[in-house]
Amino acid sequence: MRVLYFAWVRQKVGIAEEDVAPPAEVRDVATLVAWLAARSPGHAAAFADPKQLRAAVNQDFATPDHPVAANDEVAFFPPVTGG
Amino acid sequence: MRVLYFAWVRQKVGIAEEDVAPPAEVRDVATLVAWLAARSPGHAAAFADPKQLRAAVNQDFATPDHPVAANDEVAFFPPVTGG
Amino acid sequence: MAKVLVQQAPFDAGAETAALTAGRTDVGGVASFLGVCRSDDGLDAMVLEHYPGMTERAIERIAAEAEGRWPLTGCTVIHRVGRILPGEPIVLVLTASSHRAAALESCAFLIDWLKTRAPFWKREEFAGGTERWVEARAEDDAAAARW
Amino acid sequence: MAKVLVQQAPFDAGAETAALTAGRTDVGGVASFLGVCRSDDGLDAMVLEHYPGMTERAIERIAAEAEGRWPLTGCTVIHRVGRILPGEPIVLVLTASSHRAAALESCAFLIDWLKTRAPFWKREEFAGGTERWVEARAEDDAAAARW
Repeated sequence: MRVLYFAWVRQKVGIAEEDVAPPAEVRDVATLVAWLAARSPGHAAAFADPKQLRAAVNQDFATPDHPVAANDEVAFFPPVTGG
Repeated sequence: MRVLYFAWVRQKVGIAEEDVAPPAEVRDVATLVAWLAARSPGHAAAFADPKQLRAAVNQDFATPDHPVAANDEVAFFPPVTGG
Repeated sequence: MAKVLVQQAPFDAGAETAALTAGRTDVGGVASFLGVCRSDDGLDAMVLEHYPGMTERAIERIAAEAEGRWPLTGCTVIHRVGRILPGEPIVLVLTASSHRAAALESCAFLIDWLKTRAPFWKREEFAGGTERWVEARAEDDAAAARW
Repeated sequence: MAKVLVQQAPFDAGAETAALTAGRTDVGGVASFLGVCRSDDGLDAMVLEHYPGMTERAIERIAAEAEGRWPLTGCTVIHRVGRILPGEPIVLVLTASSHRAAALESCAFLIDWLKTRAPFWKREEFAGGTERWVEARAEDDAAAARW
């Protein structure tokens, strides 16, 4: 599974992307967040308040209950501020 | 009093402007319309249906009850269609 | 204070837009509306007549109304008169503001009011020499009455 | 089908507008919104980050939504990324239609949805080296929810 980070999420995690192989109990965005948060202090800081985070699965915005699978591209970022 | 005509009102009257000296009973836009309509067949055609006409007195839109006086510039035209 | 021009000549929308932002850093957005001559029903040309003097005065008032209702950093209205061919621009409305909603709303307001409160009249010329005065549309009155 | 570009380079709003009317006579109006970088609070520069791939996809979807809701003859969205200085343009939305209301409304819709549904993030750089990520604004969500 490819995980991407943007904006301050990227800065806190300390990397822009990584390949991960979460265990079988990681089935959706919410359980992936909990699993990623345990990977490093940077991850923990980035994922400390899930309400501040938004996610995309395979480049579509996704809610916490959206399923994730081994070949997915999953991204985490703050609410968008373009335009 | 200077009277100006625009668009199809000008075409029907046959002239773009004229100086007129209406009698004292012409006190407002409505009575001016009635008086002008009697000046020629062209005027009569132009003023046949006052509901199709709009007026301005001294370059401000004016309603039929708007007063008119000797030194005024009064214009008659169809509803505007710019933009 | 808005820039208002009534002219036969074409205008340069890009240069007018640049003029609203040049040398300042408080403009967050510029909204614009460019009205273009369509060739419905085999139109050959559109001839725009106006009431010189009153036209500029009316547009300046409409622009002042917009500047009173929204916090604008700039406003430009250019309306062409005379003979205009299909595909050519007729009118340009530009509004600049620190905030996008003010720019967007005031731009829509200006074109709606211009359509119903500025003394212009359009005559359509068709192939074969026929012509027709454009009639005012109830939906334009409704659009103007929204504001 | 909208023209969507995400790029570092500046764009030419005049040329993009001309492209929407070139060679056709069914366009009655072109509405546009140009978003410009303000220098609030002593801003030195704005740095725009995005999600390559998803960004274009998201904008194309928003544009397709606009084209489904309004009868547009053309639609162009250009959003810059990278470092942008105060006074420089950030985003251009252009909509063309036979009817002005369709152009004006769809333009406002597009910029409202772009602000809340396209993966861009703004970082502000201030004199002295401090920086700050721009926070999403509740009023932008409200503006987007109108449509």
